[in-house]
Amino acid sequence: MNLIRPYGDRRDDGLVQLAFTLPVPAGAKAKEAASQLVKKMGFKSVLVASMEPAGERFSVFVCYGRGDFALDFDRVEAPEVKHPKHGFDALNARIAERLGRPIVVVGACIGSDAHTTGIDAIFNMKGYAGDYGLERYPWFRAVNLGAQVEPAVLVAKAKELNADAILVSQIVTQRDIHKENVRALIEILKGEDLWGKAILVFGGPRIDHKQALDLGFDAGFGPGTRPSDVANYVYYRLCEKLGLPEE
Amino acid sequence: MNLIRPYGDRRDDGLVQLAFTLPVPAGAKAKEAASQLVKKMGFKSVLVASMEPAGERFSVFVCYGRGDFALDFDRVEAPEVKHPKHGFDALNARIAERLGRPIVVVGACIGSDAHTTGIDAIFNMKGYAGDYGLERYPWFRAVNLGAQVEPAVLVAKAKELNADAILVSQIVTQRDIHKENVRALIEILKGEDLWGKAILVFGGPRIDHKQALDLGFDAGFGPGTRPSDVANYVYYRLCEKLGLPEE
Amino acid sequence: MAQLFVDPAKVGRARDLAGRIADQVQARIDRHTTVSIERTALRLFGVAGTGSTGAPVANLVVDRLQQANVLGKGAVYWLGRALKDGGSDPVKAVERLLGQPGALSPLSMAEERALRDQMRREARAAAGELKRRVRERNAFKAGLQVGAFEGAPLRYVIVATGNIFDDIDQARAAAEQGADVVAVIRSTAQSLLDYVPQGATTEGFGGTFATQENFRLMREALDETSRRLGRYVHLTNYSSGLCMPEIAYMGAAERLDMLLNDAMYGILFRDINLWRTLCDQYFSRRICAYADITINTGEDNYITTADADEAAHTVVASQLINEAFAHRAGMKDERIGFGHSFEIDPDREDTLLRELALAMMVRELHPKSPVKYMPPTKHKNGDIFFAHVYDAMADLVAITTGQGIQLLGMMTEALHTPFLQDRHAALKSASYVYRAARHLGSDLTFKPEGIVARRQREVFDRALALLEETARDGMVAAIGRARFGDVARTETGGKGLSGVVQRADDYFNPFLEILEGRED
Amino acid sequence: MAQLFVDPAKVGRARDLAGRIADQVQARIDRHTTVSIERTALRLFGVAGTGSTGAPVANLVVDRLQQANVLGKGAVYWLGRALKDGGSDPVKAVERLLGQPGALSPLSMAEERALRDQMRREARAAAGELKRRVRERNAFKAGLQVGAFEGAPLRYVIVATGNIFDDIDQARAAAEQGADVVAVIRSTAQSLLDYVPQGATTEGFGGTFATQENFRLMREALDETSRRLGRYVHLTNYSSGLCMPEIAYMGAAERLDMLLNDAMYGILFRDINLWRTLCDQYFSRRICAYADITINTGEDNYITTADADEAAHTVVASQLINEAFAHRAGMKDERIGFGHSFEIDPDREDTLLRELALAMMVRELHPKSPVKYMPPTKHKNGDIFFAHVYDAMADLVAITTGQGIQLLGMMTEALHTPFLQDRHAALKSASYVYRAARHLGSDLTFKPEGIVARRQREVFDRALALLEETARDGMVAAIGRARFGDVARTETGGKGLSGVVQRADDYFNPFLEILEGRED
Ligand code: B12
Ligand code: B12
Ligand SMILES: Cc1ncc(COP(=O)(O)O)c(C=O)c1O
Ligand SMILES: Cc1ncc(COP(=O)(O)O)c(C=O)c1O
Repeated sequence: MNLIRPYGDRRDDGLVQLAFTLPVPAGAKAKEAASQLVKKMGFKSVLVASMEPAGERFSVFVCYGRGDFALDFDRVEAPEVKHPKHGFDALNARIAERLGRPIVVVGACIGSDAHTTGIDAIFNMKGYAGDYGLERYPWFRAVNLGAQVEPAVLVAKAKELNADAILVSQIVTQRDIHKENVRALIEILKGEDLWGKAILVFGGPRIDHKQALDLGFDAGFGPGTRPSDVANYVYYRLCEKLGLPEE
Repeated sequence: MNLIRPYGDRRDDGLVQLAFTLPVPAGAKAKEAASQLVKKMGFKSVLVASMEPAGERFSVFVCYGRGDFALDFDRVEAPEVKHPKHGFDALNARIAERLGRPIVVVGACIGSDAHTTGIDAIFNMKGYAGDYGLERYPWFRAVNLGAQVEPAVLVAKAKELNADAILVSQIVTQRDIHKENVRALIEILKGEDLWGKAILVFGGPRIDHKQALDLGFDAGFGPGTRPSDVANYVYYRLCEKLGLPEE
Repeated sequence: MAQLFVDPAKVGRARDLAGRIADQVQARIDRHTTVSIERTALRLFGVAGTGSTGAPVANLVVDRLQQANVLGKGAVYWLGRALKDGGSDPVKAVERLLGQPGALSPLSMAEERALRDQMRREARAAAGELKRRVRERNAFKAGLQVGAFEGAPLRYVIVATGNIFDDIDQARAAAEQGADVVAVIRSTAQSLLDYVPQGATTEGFGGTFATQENFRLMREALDETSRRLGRYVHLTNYSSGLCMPEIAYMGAAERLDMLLNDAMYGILFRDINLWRTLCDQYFSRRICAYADITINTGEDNYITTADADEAAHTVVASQLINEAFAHRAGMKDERIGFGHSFEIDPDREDTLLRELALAMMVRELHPKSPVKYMPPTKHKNGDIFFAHVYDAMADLVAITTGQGIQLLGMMTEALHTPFLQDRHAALKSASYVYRAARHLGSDLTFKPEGIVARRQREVFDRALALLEETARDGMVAAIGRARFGDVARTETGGKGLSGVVQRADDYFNPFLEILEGRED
Repeated sequence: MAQLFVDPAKVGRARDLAGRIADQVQARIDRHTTVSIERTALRLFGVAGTGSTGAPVANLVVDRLQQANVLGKGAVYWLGRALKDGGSDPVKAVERLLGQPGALSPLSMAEERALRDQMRREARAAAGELKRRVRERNAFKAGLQVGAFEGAPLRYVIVATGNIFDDIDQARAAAEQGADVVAVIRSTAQSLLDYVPQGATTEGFGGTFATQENFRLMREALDETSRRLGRYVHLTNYSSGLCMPEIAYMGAAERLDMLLNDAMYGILFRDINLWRTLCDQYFSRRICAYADITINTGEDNYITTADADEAAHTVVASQLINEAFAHRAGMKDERIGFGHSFEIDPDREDTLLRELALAMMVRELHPKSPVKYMPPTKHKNGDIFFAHVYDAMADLVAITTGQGIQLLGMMTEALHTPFLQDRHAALKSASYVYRAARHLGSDLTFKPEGIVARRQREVFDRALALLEETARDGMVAAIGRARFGDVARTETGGKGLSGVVQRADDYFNPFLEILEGRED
């Protein structure tokens, strides 16, 4: 049992900073409303630190409150992608030796999302943060369809290449459009042979492993992912799927 | 009925920004813990926007969450100090005419709190924000005891001068020391004739009217108070206490 | 103010090269039209609304003409011929016309002349009406304060809720807090639609659809707000994409003050066909010139994909090319807002100096133009407190170097389109920094052999080399080699190529004549 | 780097005047001692711990000697006489001594000499031990990195939880995030206690009690952290108040690196008697000089009460006076950290220029000293986002003008003593700004007739006039007229006057002899 609480001034004081906007003009009543709202959120000793008029009909608040929200840290479970990590050459050598064929991956940023930099960071030769992209790996066959790709087009390409893994990027997340997009993808996949066979990988700055699992993917990768993280993951997951014995 | 909710991107979306520290090192588990905590606060669609290691044993989080916290703005009650406001000359003239004697006020910043600027802003000749202080008013007799004044000393002075009003400033509020200080003052006052007679005014940057009322004061004044706000308030409240008919 | 440490002879050379690059391309532009240009011409003639399928009438007409392979003569010509026979529904009229035997054969000389004269008269009337609205806007603006103070960059903020009515609420609030320019960001991927949606819209993603009605509603709200505040609040939107000319026209009609409008952006960042964009940018800029719309170029985007330090010279070179194109479209320097940005990686050293170097150079290379400065975006992450400070440094560079327009950075850039409170913080911070550093730029000088001066010269030399290469091999080749924004494109690739049509010898576009000053 | 636009002759004149002002006062300082000075001398002789009432033994002894009216001879003298007769409890021994008939009459010449020699030997041994610890600290520090990089201000942050163990947690975290100096703020009103509390403490308000044990615990933690990080983390505390000399001594003993120590702060801001503070500052600074402690003066405080623009010259004048006093206490320029601050009202115009003017002037008037720059505090309110940007501007001025130490501003300044996350944001932001503007100061020059230059000259002229007046009428008169910090004080007012004692002709204080270099 390891109870943790927010720590402001002193350990376990439960202090949290909040900021939000209310659609009312600044004034004593607005300030009181802000304070009541923060109390509704379960905070005590609420301080409305600032109330700024944001135009004539809105007010922006900064508040501090003391909340009695505790969590047993020992019982927090955060699924993590876990496997050994090899360098570029070592991984290639391993694939050559244990699989004897290149791993085929197809990737795209789907839907109307036009941000290519994320998926490019994983695929492009030059890579990201000093780490080579998948296209550079001799033992990967990496096909990047770019951005604004319809889910159906991605699936078709994956079928065509008999892909071992499908890599999906989503950057725009306003009103959960990314979830809609990947759900559409999963629906299409379900009707295909690839379903259950291809490894499904989801990535983007507002994605994490847990969320990806919930959405039906095998893994999720968030901000700061390096291509080698993905390369290693796909290799290990593939070995697992193929029932290859642990090394 | 006028339900209001926090407004981030679209009206009533309930979006709130939070920031806090947890006493655990940064990592997937810490991030998950932050997310769970914010959910415990009643938020949905929680985004842990950033997790920064604050040294090796702490992490600082910025989160966004969507809360279904609504408030009927029409039913928010914020007690406000309400009375007409007169200019310097007009107010003096009024006191001369209706009371026929100067109003006596005594003020201090009590306890170990050494911040004088707040109480000085209200009392000093030169005043604050272009507004003259009480010492300048010919029809006020204003005595400022300064800072670090023991509650008993303030009460003694008020008795000596038969003060109409006692003005208390508190700037240091760490662990509610200000509340302890004013409660001590009120306790002492209760045994005195002044109790119920003298107007009790509380001021400071983290004070508001409501809080002052709760603590047993007649009024509370927060950040940005001008001396003339106080002068007018004391005048009107005194008339009320003396049973003078409304003008 | 801003200092330029580059040899003026080199600047002269670079401008010549840029001119040459543009000329090579302009000849081809002048021989083509596009579906969007033709739709725009029709819109001037009042061809508005949508058909039964929801598609805009202008699209229905132009598509029909293209099917019939006669668009090269100009849609207005056919419209004239179709309506001559009576009727007022352009789609039906064109349909009927094309259905007639011999429909495509020319009229008699006299009839041809009469038809064209008639259409020219109508075009003049409509363009005159457009001009009148623009003059009205200019007069309105002349009576109001502009910007925080003389010399302060215009504070430019974005609204992007997807819902025009939320946008209006937020734009008003922003204006009340000091915003000088409101940009309504377009819904994700609108630039790839080959038509302009219709009416007031409430469902965009990452932005709100650019429609004429949305423009009108927002401008109306801002007019009211400007009047109330005594300070003019500008409105801007995006014309890049497959409908550059049409959106420029709608912007002109609804008195927009600015438009994002770049000669290459669509090619590089939206994979729109190269010739399609080049033709469209020309016509759309002619409209901007006519309607006193300030254009904003998009060189800032180059350094959101490429490394900002590495690719700084591409920004400088591209701006000179963009300028050359704008001049060829009749734009005055005063209306060309060159885009650049503070995208430098904050983990590096002396980034403020390197930024000052570039910002001063861009400023001084285009002394009459309202340079538009963009904030850091790429290197931001979810740490909103840090991002806010990072933005403040951009504010400082903007005021110190005298940028004309500053898009204010948002501390939540890496998270979501701006919330009301994000804009509030940005405006408050920028206003403070402008005030605090108001005369900083004129109080200091940089050492001629210092880091700033050397960085400027280094970047300019590389820009010059890029221009030499591009002038030698042509713009198409340079784009093919990913010289700009790290993206390679071909002449025949990209969306919308089929919408590029060779002009017939007797191509008729009275609107273009007016815009090109050829009407008499 | 920093530029000074003031006529050097005026600077020379100002220094002369400051020297004269200090000299007028120093004569009187040299004729007095105080209860705190005497307690300090006793502490060097190992008089530690508390008596049964909880009062420190040093206080009990000194109070008893004062009651007996013999303190003017020096507490160490009486301690020597009391302990000569055997026994080890100083309180009991002094009590017994004073109880003896004829106790106050002098010893024989030989006995006197022997006693003094003996006490001098012990003092030398104890002072030598002190020195050894200081040398050890210096050697430890020499092996580590200091500061972010050569030329970067030391990043100074505050911990103030009231609980030394929370303080240690937070100080460690701060150091791990880049803090170079940790200041443990004292509990509200400790400066008004005429004794130093004892032991590890966990209940302060607005700060943590300064006790020798707290010093030790914190320094131990920071030693460990420094070693781990390979970067030296300095520790500082406050010596101002009624116990200036004692706290300086404890700081020396526990190897503190810096101490807030100002010749006038206690007088002006804590209403401590003028002579009490002047005497105490002298002795405490002698200790700082001996123990290589950098002092920080408190001129920043002047502009938290007075208007920063209006009162800027009082900062400059007071720094010169503080310098003169420090020199008279044997301090080297390298150990005088002059305090000043970025307190200018952000609502005004060109505040960044006005700040640059002052920061450069303070920097250049004391070229060898590690100027300590304080952040905005007074004009902050609860808008933490704005406050964060406001602080970033102070960071920028600090790096650009080469300040030696920078107390980092907290975005929650107007709300509470710093939270862990507040320090995190401040350190991240300052580190970024230092990096971004690392060579900005050396890349630019201000125009000699610009706003910055003119502001400098104007402030200096006013400072000079104030020094002229103060030298003419004396420091006591100037303070009586509220010339510094807007606060008036009299010679006989304030707390602790009764603790000022005239030295007897045969006043004996071997520690002072060592500190003044008179021991042989
Ligand atoms: C650069 C950029 C652009 C460029 C894109 C250029 C390009 N070719 O990609 C331009 C200027 C064109 C652009 C346009 C738009 N953008 Co944009 N853009 C950004 C910006 C500034 C940086 C994104 C970036 O390049 N990051 C660098 C890459 C390397 O990081 P990354 O994407 O996180 O990828 C890493 C990981 O997430 C992971 N990863 C990502 N994908 C994948 C996939 C797999 C399989 C794996 C394993 C890992 C992985 O690995 C990568 C490397 O570590 C962000 C703001 C920000 N600071 O994040 C806004 C941002 C993403 N854009 C945004 C918006 C709204 C738009 C527009 C829709 C605005 C508009 N209406 O015009 C347009 C239209 C684009 C469209 N149709 O989708 C919003 C999205 C808001 C939201 N939450 O929905 C953001 C957050 C800005 C904002 N605050 O409004 N944008
Ligand atoms: C200036 C200042 C000082 C100066 C004080 C000089 C002086 N003579 O007053 C100095 C440097 C000496 C100082 C010292 C300390 N300070 Co101080 N100080 C401040 C600072 C920067 C500004 C306060 C100020 O002058 N405001 C201007 C005045 C005019 O505003 P005001 O007080 O709000 O008053 C207005 C209203 O509130 C109202 N009002 C106030 N009183 C009254 C009374 C009545 C009757 C009425 C009607 C109205 C009214 O009217 C006024 C005019 O509008 C604040 C931070 C901040 N920005 O607020 C910290 C702050 C108040 N200080 C703080 C602390 C902790 C201290 C110390 C205890 C630190 C230490 N351990 O050394 C010391 C010790 C002081 C002590 N023993 O109490 C904390 C308090 C934290 C808390 N919430 O408890 C603050 C918030 C800083 C911080 N974040 O840590 N401080
Ligand atoms: C010149 C230009 N046009 C258009 C856009 C955005 O347009 P779209 O709607 O195509 O994303 C940008 C984006 O920054 C731009 O710089
Ligand atoms: C020189 C100096 N000494 C001491 C202090 C604080 O000491 P105290 O504990 O007296 O509040 C300050 C406060 O800023 C100071 O500047």
